[in-house]
Amino acid sequence: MLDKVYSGFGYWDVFIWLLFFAISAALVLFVRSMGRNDYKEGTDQDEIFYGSNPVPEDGADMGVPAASAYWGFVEALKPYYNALIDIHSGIASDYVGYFVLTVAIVAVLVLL
Amino acid sequence: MKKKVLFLIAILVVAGVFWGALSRVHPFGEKARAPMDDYYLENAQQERSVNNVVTAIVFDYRGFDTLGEAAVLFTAVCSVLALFRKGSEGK
Amino acid sequence: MNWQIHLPALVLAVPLLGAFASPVAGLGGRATRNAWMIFISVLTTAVCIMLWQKVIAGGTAVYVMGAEAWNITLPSGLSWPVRIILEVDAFSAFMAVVGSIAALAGAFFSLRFMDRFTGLEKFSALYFLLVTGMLGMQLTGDLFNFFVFLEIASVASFGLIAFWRDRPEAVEASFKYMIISTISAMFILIAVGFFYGRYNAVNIAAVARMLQMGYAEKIALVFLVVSLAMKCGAVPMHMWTPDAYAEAPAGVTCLLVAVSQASLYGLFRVCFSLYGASLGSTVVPWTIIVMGVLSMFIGVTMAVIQKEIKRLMAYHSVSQIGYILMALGVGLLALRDPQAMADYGFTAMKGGIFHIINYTMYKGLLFLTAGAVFYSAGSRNLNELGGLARVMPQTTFMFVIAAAAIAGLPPFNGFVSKLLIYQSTFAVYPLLAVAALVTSVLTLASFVKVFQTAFLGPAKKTYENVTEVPASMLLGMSLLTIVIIALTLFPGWTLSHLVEPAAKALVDQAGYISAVMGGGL
Amino acid sequence: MGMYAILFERNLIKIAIGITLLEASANLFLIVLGYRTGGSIPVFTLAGEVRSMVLPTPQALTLTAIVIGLATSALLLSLIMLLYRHYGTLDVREIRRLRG
Amino acid sequence: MNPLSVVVRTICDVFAWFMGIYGIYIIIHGHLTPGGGFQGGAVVATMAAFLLVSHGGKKLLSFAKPGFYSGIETAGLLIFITTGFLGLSATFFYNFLAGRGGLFGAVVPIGPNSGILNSAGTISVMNMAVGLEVIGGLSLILIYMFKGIRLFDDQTGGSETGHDR
Repeated sequence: MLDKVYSGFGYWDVFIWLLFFAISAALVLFVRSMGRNDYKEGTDQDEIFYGSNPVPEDGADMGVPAASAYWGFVEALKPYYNALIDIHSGIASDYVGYFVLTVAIVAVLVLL
Repeated sequence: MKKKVLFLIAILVVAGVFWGALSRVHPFGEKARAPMDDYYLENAQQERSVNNVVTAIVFDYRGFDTLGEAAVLFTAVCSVLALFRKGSEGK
Repeated sequence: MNWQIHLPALVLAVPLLGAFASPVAGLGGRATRNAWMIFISVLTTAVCIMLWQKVIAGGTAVYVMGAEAWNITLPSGLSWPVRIILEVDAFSAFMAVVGSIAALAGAFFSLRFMDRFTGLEKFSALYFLLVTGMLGMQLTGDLFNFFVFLEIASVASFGLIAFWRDRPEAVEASFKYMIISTISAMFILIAVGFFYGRYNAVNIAAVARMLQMGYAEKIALVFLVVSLAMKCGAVPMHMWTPDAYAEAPAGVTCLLVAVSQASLYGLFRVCFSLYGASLGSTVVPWTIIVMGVLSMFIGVTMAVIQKEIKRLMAYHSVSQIGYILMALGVGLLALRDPQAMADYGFTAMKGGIFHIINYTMYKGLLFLTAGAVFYSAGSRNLNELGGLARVMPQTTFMFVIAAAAIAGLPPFNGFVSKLLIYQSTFAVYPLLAVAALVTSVLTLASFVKVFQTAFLGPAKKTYENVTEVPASMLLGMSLLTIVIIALTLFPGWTLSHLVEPAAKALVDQAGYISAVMGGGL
Repeated sequence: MGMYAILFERNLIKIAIGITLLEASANLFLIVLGYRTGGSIPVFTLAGEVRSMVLPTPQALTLTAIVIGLATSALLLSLIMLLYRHYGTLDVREIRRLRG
Repeated sequence: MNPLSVVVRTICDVFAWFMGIYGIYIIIHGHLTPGGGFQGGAVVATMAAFLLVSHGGKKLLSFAKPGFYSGIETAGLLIFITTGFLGLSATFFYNFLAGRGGLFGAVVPIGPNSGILNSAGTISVMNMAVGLEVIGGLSLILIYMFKGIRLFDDQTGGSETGHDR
């Protein structure tokens, strides 16, 4: 093929992938077209299901704010993140300090 | 405070390492061989008809560095001008 | 063609002329200035591409500044160069093409983006100086000249980051970057001084030929490696990156990404061409690999919790730099062993170098879309943004492409280079590949977050009047999008024509030396 | 070296002084590399009849480095002025609006 | 900043011209004696600093606008890079004037000598160009920093009095 990328273990070909993607998309569309045909608009079939709560009128506050995304992930790794945020202190001389520290460590490693 | 001590140690290590390297470059005042500089000293007058060898190097042999240097100065001037420009804008 | 021998010099002289003449062009009013900016950017890109063609066709190009002829690298009868020599091998030319494309896109984008500022002739002058500094770092074959261009690039970027000087954060970011990069530049200068003192030469090839590993050389190596790693934002010294990238105007950030690639270029030029096989132990490759892994992981985990769109992307660029560092570190590890080189080293190099072009393109595009969002919606805070896909369809489309590419979703170019990196690093040490995979997943996660909060969701009342950005900004973004799609569709061509020559040139230390020293090795 | 000042001083002006110290030391280092005992200046107009001259290249390099250092310090000082205007303080530990 | 006392002003007036001339001498003789464009330019720019300190900004700015300095600077840079471009017949930055006779083309004898002003080719041209650039650039930096201080006074409300700077 024209655009094979050999990686030492196998190869990657974007056109084969696109072909595969097209076939699977066609399959998905086919399956979708076989869905129920007793769906009607305007009945209670197209009501929004909102966890059996009343659906808010204004859509604006429905979005999840970015600060809440991945809350569990961040909560689970709390100690790690505390340490990281400690490092990013925002003090310019600390940044210089880390630089010099790295120079020192690498120098010692290389000289040993 | 622990951080400060760590940084102090790092500075001392870097300084020590630097001193060690400096003492190994070559003995002070004695140049074992300096082919490039001797070339400049011997040929600058003849090739470029300049008496000041330093100027010959700055503006001819390493003229491109000087262009870069002028560009750095120009950059600094531009930046200072941009920083102290009149008016306030942006929201 | 006769004039083609001057191409290496022209690549640098054209943007420099553009910078020096832009106060003059600024006198002619807004239209003249914009036309000048576009003209010079297009010309620079064209010259870079021509240079690349010439290098691919005719091998490493050498250009001696100020000699009687372009190819007198050594004055008659001598065995050391006395002048500044530009040395352009395939890797340099590749980097120059990548950088100039990013610069062109940034220039298009900046035309309208910077409208709300005054003092724009200074902006364009600084912009071109930044381009010059970047290209100069990539083309030069001289250590001190490298330092000079590094300083041009840094000083121009300080000015550009602080360009929005009425915003305290911008000045602060610029100040922090300035302190740390001035210090690292001093370290580089001291390292150059060591080379001069030991070998009385500052030409990379000349030093490389005479190099014998000693105490001073080791120290110089450490200074160079750590300083340049700082400049491209590897982890223990990456703290300036989010500040600077987030506060610079978007078009400039696009270029800053390319400039950090130039530091990366310097790092690998030092490791591969200057030291090469005489690197000795495996400490330095492993240092680079460890830095890369740390950058990948810490960068991406910090990105997940960011609330500001550009800071998030800036942390991602830290993690992407980590990929490149890791891949090329693996290549460096395999440098002395031909068998390892053939097994996995060269694949890693290819992946790393392919990742450089991918990274520059999609990261530039991401920053430009972030700038477009900011331009239209007036906010960068992800907690406030929402529903922008309804009003900015083109921007959203490009954002999706870039985000999919950076996360390494299969059809896109990011996947190809990451695939090469995973497989080659797996051969060295499986844990590296695992770390890379986890990073990739987290990258996807954080971009899903951006996409979902900023672009999807119901339309917010605050953003009802938001419109699509002007055409010139779209042009800049679509330029990068087209490059990404082309890289996606033709990875084989890219690898064989762009990447492999670059990787070969990087490995081929003897060729680099003999291009200047006349094969006297 | 001026590193100490940069790391342990809190005043921005003192940090700037530290950076200039560092630059000066780097320049001095370059000049020292080129010294030859008993050498005269590498300028033929003033040199007299001495044939041994100190090496000219470090002087040229230092000249370049000095100008670069000058440009950097000018920019650094103007940034400090702007910072003082915005934050009303010169303490590094209080200029930390960007973090995390 | 307020003007200083009459004594200082008069002395600065006199010495500023000497400094200017000395700086220009350094620039022109850059290829013969130690010094050159950068050093000479810095000396001439000190003249601007002198006038700035002694007379206060208003007088200096009425005497020479920032646009004037900016023009000098840009002219210097353009001369510099054009000289580089003219050498393209051989290479970028080729010294095409040296040793050819004509402008700056005199050939100097080898060995220590007293020097000929009309020598060194493009080196002299570049010296002058860089001199111009440095004069303009440094004066601009000084003037704008000075303006920045004033900007700053307007905001904090206090005005500087006396001799401190």
